[in-house]
Amino acid sequence: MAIHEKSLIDADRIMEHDSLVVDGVDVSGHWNTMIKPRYIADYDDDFEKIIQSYGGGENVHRCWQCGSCTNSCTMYAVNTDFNPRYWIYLTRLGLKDEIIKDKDIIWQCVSCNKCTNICPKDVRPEGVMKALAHWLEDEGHTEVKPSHLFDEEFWEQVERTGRIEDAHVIMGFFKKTKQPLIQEWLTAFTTRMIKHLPFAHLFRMGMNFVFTPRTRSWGRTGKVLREFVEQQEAEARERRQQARQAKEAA
Amino acid sequence: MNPTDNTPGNHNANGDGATKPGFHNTDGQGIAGHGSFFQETNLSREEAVKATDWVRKHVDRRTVDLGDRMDDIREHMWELEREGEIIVHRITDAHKPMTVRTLFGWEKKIPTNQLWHHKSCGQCGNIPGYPTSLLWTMNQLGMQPGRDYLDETDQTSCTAWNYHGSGIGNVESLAAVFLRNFHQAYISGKQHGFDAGHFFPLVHCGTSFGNYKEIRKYLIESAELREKVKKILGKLGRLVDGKLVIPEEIVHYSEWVHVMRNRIASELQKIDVSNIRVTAHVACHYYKMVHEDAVYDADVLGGNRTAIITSVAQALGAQVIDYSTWYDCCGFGFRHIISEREFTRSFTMDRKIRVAREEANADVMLANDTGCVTTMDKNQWIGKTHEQNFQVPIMADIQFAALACGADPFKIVQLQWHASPCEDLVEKMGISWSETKKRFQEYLKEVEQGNIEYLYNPELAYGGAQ
Amino acid sequence: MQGDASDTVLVVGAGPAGLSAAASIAAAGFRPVVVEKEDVLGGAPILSGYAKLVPSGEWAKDAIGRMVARVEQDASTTVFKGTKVTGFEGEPGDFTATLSNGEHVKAGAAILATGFTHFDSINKPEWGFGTYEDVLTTTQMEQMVAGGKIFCPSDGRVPERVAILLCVGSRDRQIGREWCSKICCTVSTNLAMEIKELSPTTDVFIYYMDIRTFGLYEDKFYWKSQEEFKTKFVKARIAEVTTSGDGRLLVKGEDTLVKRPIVIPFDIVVHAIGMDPNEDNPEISKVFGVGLEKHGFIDRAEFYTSTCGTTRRGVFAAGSCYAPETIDDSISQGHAAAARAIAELHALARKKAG
Amino acid sequence: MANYAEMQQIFDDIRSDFRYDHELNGCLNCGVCTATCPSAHFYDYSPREIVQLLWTENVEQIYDAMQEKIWACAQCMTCAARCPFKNSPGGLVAIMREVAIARGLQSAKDVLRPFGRVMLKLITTGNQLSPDMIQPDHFPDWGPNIQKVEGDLKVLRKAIPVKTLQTVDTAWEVSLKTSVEMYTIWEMTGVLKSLEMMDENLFDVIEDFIDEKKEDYEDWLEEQDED
Repeated sequence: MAIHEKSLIDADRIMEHDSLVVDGVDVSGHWNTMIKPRYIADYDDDFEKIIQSYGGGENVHRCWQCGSCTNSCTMYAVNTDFNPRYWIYLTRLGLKDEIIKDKDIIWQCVSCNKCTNICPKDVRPEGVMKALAHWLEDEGHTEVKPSHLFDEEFWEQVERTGRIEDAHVIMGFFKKTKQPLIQEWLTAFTTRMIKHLPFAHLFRMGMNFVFTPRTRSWGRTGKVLREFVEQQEAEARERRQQARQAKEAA
Repeated sequence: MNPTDNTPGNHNANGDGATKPGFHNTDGQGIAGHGSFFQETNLSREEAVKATDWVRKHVDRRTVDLGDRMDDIREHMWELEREGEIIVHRITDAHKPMTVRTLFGWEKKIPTNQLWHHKSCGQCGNIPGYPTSLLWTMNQLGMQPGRDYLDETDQTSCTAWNYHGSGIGNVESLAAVFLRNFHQAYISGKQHGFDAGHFFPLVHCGTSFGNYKEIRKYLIESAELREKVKKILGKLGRLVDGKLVIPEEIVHYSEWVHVMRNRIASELQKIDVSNIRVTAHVACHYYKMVHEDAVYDADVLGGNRTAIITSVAQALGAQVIDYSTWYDCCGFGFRHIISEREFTRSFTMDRKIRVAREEANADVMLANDTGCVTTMDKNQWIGKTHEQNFQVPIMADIQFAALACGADPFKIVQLQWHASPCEDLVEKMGISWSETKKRFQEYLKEVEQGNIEYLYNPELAYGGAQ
Repeated sequence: MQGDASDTVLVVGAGPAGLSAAASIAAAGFRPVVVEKEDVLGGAPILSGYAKLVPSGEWAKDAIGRMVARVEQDASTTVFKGTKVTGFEGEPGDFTATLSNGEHVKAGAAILATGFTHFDSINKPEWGFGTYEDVLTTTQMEQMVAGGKIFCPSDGRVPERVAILLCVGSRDRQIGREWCSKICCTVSTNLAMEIKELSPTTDVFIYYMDIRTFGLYEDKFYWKSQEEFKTKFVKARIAEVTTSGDGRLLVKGEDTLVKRPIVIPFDIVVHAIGMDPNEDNPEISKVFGVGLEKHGFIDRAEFYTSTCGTTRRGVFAAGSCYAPETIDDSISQGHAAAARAIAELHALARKKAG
Repeated sequence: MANYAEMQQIFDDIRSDFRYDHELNGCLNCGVCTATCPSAHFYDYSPREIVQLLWTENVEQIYDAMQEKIWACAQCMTCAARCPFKNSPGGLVAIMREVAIARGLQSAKDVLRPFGRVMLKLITTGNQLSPDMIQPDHFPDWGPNIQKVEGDLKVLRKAIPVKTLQTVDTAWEVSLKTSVEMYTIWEMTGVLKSLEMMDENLFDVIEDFIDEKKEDYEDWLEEQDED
């Protein structure tokens, strides 16, 4: 007799040995099935502090669950699983497992900031989404996706030259993702561009591709920016470390 | 009783062993007095208990005003009787009633004599030691079969297991079955040379108890329902003067055990059980369905939880240990125990057996309902297939009481039908499992020859005393 | 026989409402006779040892103490302590009250400021009060705050976590309490801050169905406790409190936002107890001939043109004898009732004068 | 899938039950019911949700819940004892189950098929779990220790010192007259009709059994007259 209400049980909560004999009794399959309970047995009191240590998460403790953020959310309109109010609540109580379940959608925040605009208590939900995404990344819960590599390539170019060059970004992205540099769609795209763009424009694009201009007086700006970002990250790591140690000490 | 760390309300009642494991940040401070007089002191545990006693003294018992606020269905019942609508099967002096208090402080009469055993359909097929222990205890107390109690074949299950499991059946069918069974109890005396009403029903099953109370409430509230079932009862010839017979009280066997606990302990007890750690599981359908009717006693668990089971275990001198899932259901679930056992076994292991084992280190879990005993007893073994090898002997309160009073673990308490490790408990009580088992196996040969010993035989009961 | 009916007002009860009524009556040149059943004046805030009051933040014994002193030091006021009114006869303008000490008082009007009774948590046994020593009521917790130290009564340890359960004895048909007690949300948020102030390592959680910190209490209490004192609010009504093997308390509820059952360990559980009708109300109703509304509080005859009225003419009421009420509103009502009583005496005098 | 009108009909059936108003007074979403619900600890099932669906008269989701969720309820009634509104979510589920059967919902048929043995026993004998039902091959999960003394079931039952319990195919001995009275109750209250709706095969078996017993009873009555 299989479980009738199986759709009401998460698959990962079902324990079952396909074939099992115990004390001489064959209890294979559903005869030995057991279910892990789904109740929440504790809070992680320090999790909120960890998220607050990320840029954007500072005001998460102010939330009173009015739901304005979710109601106004651009993403929620297309995917009702995208629920900033809910994740903020989980953050406050430290229900990490629940947050991790949504790791594949939290990063979908489009940063339209409607939530932050509407929030009556200045929680800045958009920032919390960012903080959560970063935390998930730091803890290794999110796999490195092509979009990450794209961001990386984009940032590296900005750092070097203070600007981006589309063709370089695409080429760099292809290299990082081990894609062929010549792709059918790109060839078609380029051919058509050549056909329709004025010559002067094309010439400038070509020159830029070959010589890669930098933003005027960019100088050490990129390096300084990188140092700043690294310093920020180190400080955040330090704060998190302290939060963890405090927890262990307790 | 011996107070233990985990006995509710008894946390710090004794000096030795009162230190509980696992406390953090302890700085050894107690409380002196209350109000702005809270001070840091270095009180001993006993002194601290005395100082915090004000909590209990300051609060009025629940009986103060809740009773007035809530509607007592029994009052409506008396009204209906006055109006000539129904006949109330009364508990008279002949039933030697004892008075107990219920959740809202109302009084409830528990008949102790002239009882009509209303058996449980799960119990009898599955854990027969439950009714046998009850009958045995009654005999030991000098009650005479056929005069002081009756066990008839003219009764059916309350059919509520099926209803709660499947939804097949309805309020009318449940009501008709209730009234039919209780009418039989009412008139049963006649066949034995007594008046109508001589025997009062004693309900063995928790679900029957809860179901009957709920149905009684519907019957009293709804004239339409009364009209409908009257037709059925009329056809069955089960009306008295054209009226429905409704009992004054619905009485559960464990309430009888509760009121008889001191007599059982003082007159019958033979075995010291002060070394036995007992956990109590009270059936949901005993104290959660129509909960205003469950027995609460200020002297048992401070009157904060139903007294049933705990009171008899304490009267026998056993240690009653509190555990975190005291209020939880057993996991029976009606249809689940038959056709969705994955749930039943998972629940009972996680919320009952594991907790009784790990938290309370219980020697036995006592229950007062068929379903609960079955669920917790039969579903332990399978736990070992998923590293949950927790085991605790499970039985009914009356089985435990009978054991303490020297009843044979096999012949009377019928522990051979239990799957949980009852051997361990019996041995701890100083009874040799193997020897009594050997004796029982010899008795089985006698049984094959037709030499059967009876606690009770209905044929002998006809015509009055045995 | 004491008093002159034409300028005397009987005030029953000397809590915030009664004390303010007496003060107003005296200030207007009339004579209040205050009858208090307890041996001390001040009512619940003093008798139950409240800590700091909402919204002033003043200690109860200082704030209410001033009110007591104002009444006790007034020459025109008569005070009976440890005394009850056992009989009340006559007409508006000419009542005679019999006191439990055998004295008789003539008064032209009476004000009932008889207050409320704290809900007795023992009536909610599944929430562990009376079973576990670390389950307390808000009044007990206030007393602990007043004592200056937060610790578990069972063994004195500093709690890591405290849970405050709202709606204990309020909004609960199971125990015949269908009303909202109005003050518990604010009191609890205030208490959460006091706990954190005294014990910074303690985290406070409030389990709620709704938060009703009405008016200006919103930011001063609710927001402040959340934003500055890091109180956590969980939307759940707790079902049961038990103890785990290591002696900590377990609260069982459903986190209705996560939609899952929860079983969370705590060191102290505080019941935010509600306000019951005064347990003496049946007696008060009989003695004064005033009606009670369906829950047992003093009934109002009419809301709009008979402020502070009861169902008997000449008998007024103020404060939490009507319904759960805050201290400051009780004080205002005391003054209002005094105004009503004095106006009544004036009207009768004018009528007499023709 | 039912159309809207059918779903509305089902909801009307539910709310016209005379218990409905007693068992649903209102709901503040406090969660006490789900907190104490054994099923909610294992299934994605919530009595609060059931009450909310009924309270908001969401007929589509009520219908949806009747396909599966209502069968998860363990009917322990803890919810009813705890609800501050004095609702009875478990009682509402019972009404919904009755309606699911009355309307012959496929879900009900599917759920109850494995429960048929208990129903068969109940309807025909007036008691439910008989000793011969507890066979090892039906309960391997109860382990090898299901019984601590080996022996013939009949003999073991005979060794129970109460005469009425020495039965094998019933939990206790039920008199013929009692059985026949019970059949009358089943007939008059529509129980047999709902059984027929749920499981025709089971119904046929039961009907034959009942007819036989009735004949036995008639014969017995005649014998009594002759004596």
